[in-house]
Amino acid sequence: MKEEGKKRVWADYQKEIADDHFFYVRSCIRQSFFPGSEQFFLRFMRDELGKDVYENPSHTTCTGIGYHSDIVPFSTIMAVIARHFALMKESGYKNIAISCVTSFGIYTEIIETWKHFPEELEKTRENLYKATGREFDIPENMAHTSDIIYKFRNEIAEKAKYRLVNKETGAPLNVVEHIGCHYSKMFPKYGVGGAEFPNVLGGMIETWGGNVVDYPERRHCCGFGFRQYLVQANRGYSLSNTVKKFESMKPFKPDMVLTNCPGCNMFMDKWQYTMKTMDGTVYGENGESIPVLTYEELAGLVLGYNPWDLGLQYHMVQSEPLLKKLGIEYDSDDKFKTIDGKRMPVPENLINA
Amino acid sequence: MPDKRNKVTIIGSGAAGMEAAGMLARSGYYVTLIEREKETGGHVKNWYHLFPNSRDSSEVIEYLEKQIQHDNILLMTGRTVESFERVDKTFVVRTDDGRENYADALIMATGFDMFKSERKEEYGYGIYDNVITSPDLESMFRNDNLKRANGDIPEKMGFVHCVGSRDEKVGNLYCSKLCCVTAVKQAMEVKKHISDTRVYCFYMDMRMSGALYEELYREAQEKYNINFIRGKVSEVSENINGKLVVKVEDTLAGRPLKMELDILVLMAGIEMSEGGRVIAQSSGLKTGENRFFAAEDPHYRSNRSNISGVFYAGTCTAPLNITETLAHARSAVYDVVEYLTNGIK
Amino acid sequence: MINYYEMLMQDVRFKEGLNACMNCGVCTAICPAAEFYDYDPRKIVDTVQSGDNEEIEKLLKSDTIWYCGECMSCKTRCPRGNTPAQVVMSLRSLSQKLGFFTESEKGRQQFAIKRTVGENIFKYGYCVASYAVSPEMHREQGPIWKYILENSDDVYERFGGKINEQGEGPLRKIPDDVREELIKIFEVTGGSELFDDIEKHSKEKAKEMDLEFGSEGIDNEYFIEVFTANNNKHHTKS
Amino acid sequence: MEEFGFAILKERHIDYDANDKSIAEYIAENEPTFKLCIECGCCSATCTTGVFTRFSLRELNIFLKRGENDYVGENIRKCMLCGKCQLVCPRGVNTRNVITLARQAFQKTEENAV
Repeated sequence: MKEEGKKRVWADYQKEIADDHFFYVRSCIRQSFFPGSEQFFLRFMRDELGKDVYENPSHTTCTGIGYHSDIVPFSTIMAVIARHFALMKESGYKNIAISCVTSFGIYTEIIETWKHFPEELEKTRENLYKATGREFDIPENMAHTSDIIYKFRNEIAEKAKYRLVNKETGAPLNVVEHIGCHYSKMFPKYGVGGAEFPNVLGGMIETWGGNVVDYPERRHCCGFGFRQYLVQANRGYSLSNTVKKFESMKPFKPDMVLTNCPGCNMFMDKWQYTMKTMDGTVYGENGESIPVLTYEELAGLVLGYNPWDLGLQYHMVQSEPLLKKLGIEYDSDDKFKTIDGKRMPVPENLINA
Repeated sequence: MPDKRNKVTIIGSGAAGMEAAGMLARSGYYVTLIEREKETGGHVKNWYHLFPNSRDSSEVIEYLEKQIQHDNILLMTGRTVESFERVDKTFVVRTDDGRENYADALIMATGFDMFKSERKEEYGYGIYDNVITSPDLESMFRNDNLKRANGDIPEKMGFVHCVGSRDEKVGNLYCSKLCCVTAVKQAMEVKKHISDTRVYCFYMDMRMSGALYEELYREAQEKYNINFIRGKVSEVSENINGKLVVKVEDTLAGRPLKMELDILVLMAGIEMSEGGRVIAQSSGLKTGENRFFAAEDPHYRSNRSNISGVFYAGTCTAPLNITETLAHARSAVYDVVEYLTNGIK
Repeated sequence: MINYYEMLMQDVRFKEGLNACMNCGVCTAICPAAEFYDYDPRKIVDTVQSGDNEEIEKLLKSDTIWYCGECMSCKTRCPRGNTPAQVVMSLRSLSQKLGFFTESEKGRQQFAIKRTVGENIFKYGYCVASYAVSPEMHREQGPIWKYILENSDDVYERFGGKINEQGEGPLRKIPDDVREELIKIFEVTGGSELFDDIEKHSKEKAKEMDLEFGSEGIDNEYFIEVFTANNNKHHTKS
Repeated sequence: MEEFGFAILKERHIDYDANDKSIAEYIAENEPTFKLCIECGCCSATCTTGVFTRFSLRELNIFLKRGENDYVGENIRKCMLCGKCQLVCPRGVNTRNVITLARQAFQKTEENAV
């Protein structure tokens, strides 16, 4: 494998990422399953970098999950997105920071559609005005929040308390990155590094000392498939696609999986539990499962945040084996506590616990 | 009577340029042959054996070199033409060393560039060690060094047709025409080198549209047991053992197919040369949708350009094989002679 | 006579997603659905581009168009710049508009999605929210999910969550006037009409199948049927 | 083991390296014209059996070559050996002999299995 080849590809896909003044839109899945990740992003940007990141309480779902399970028409989602653009305009922001890959894909799809079919843009303006009386501008800069962490990856490395290195052996950790289909497969130019060798997560991993694993099913979908997961009868599709990925990465002995998309994260975490429960299969070493982290969680760990303030305890696959490899000291006692430090019950039957 | 002291400048000394130079010189014209590389011979010298009869390319090179050994020919290598300008009836040709060269007529024989296979990112050329291109394989043949990057003898090899051709993703809608037959020739040649290697060609259509090409295809199946799988390779990756994993739909079976290979050869297509493109832009020559020079008429004026006195020869107009290239060069010569004799555009 | 091809052409995604296909199979080769369902996106595109009305109608009534996971991996690779997934999305929209979706097991599932994700949008302003993901319907979420829901306030509070409060933060309550805006957008843009179409045709189908159909919610026979039914005929090797 | 209401599905792709191509090899050895097929479909188009069943010789050829033998084994006996396919084949494949050899090979495999 030749690293220069990848660098040449990355050079072709360097997107512009705004530096400050972001209009932040949350993700349905990330806020429900990984609320610590969104909190880290805001804390890091505001407190550590002193950036202006604004969250408008009136923003809603982008309806993307409904759109990709075909119960929301294209004209509807265009107007919902346009409403978010209207909120941006009203609050004086021009750069959007999107927490969800499905949303990000939809924003890119819609903006590209408006470029090729201006009549759709006009129709959307009319629809939004008719429904809400609002008017909007198209954002000047559009970034997924991982793009922003990627942009500041060197700042994170400078402040890092830990590197992605096995403390005992000194070897870089093997990290599998999973980008999420809707990040750049539709429009490679919107993704850092493009669609075939995306570098948005790889850049973080390498800057923070780890080794990126390239394995045959690297580009394969996690299997969410929207309706293929939402309806119980179809979940075999979703599970089987994740299994296909894990079977393929297993020989490379990954220490962790790093994800871009909150949905992928949830599936790669939960399907490992399902597989273990269904037929005892595990994909890590020593009978363990592989921790699956969001990029915010990983950035937080590298910076020395308390893992339990990042929300790692709320994954099905627990991350202690990884924390030990990294030499991160953690307080097990603090794991299941309220914000005021009150002890909560300890959940049972978690994996790697 | 033609004024044989007339001077013709030919840009590019590949097969077309050399053939045209020889003919003009032998007819009494003075020819300046400008070549940007150090050596003449163009792409032909990069191939080991040629389809359809497996002759050594050096025989063709030898023939071409013989053509340009003539006192009327001034060969200037290592010089790149940047632009030309027509001043009255004279062409001023400017090269990158700041020199000017004068001519009464011009032949563009700027040829083609091989498609840069790195641009098909999903095939991992330049990233995965055992993904190679068709010219890479030719040099392996010539050096008798058909091996994997780690020195192992390949047991299974694949050929991907249409790399950079018929593909909107890289901006090339056209068929490069020569790759199908090259793949078949190379597949057979692999078997000649290592008889028990298994060889697979992944194709969309087998475009064997030249004399004896279809026969070659049949021979590949019959005598060499080459396997043909109809489907465009979708992606290539590398597994833990360093084998390449290829994903394709076997469209005739209607099912996805996965296969491990030791070496994968990308049948790179051909594109308008960068040199030709620069001259087209600087000097006002028209190019077509496929970015090659656009002939004044595709049927009966395939050598004439939009500028009076400037003619095209060979693959700067479209993908052509060697036979066609030489014929096209000869017909360009006829147009030049007619132009210089009668002043006909 | 209805011309389905013409109807599909009304959909901007169809116009964008279908140029002339040359049946190279690059889409099927990497399609997650083709790997696990008896499914071939190449063939769908080929059938649609043939313009054969009868064949398109068969597709609109089939399970086939419901196998795609809309991952859009096909878009990256197509050498003709097609997006088979967008062709499928247009077929799905048309199938729902015409009521053909209830003809197939996979198509009928649209009702379950409407009653869950669809209702969530109106009720909460989110497609998905923790409190709307019940552990009973999502056993694969494992014990941690049950735990999170049982300790919801404490769990989310540690991360700035505000489940029943307005303002910033994860799972914050979407104000009523904002939800009203969303609903209004659905009304103006055809979203509510699609919801109504799904309800209407599903109700008819429930009657035909002799299953109880609740006018709302998921606690009815028809919902449970479409949410769980699997005739296991979707996966064949050849 | 817990019940989830769904199951892991088997991958549908042709796993070329894992498949057994010995039957195809046996046919090619004994009837070399088998290798000449270009999958044009003339045989299937003219096939009487194909009119009444899903039988397709073109498809069987492909599946044999890919080692998808189960499918071939299930279908190979549908052919009535009328030989019309042989008349129309532009590559001169001895189709009847291909089928006869395939049947023999399957018979042997079955016998060996017993």
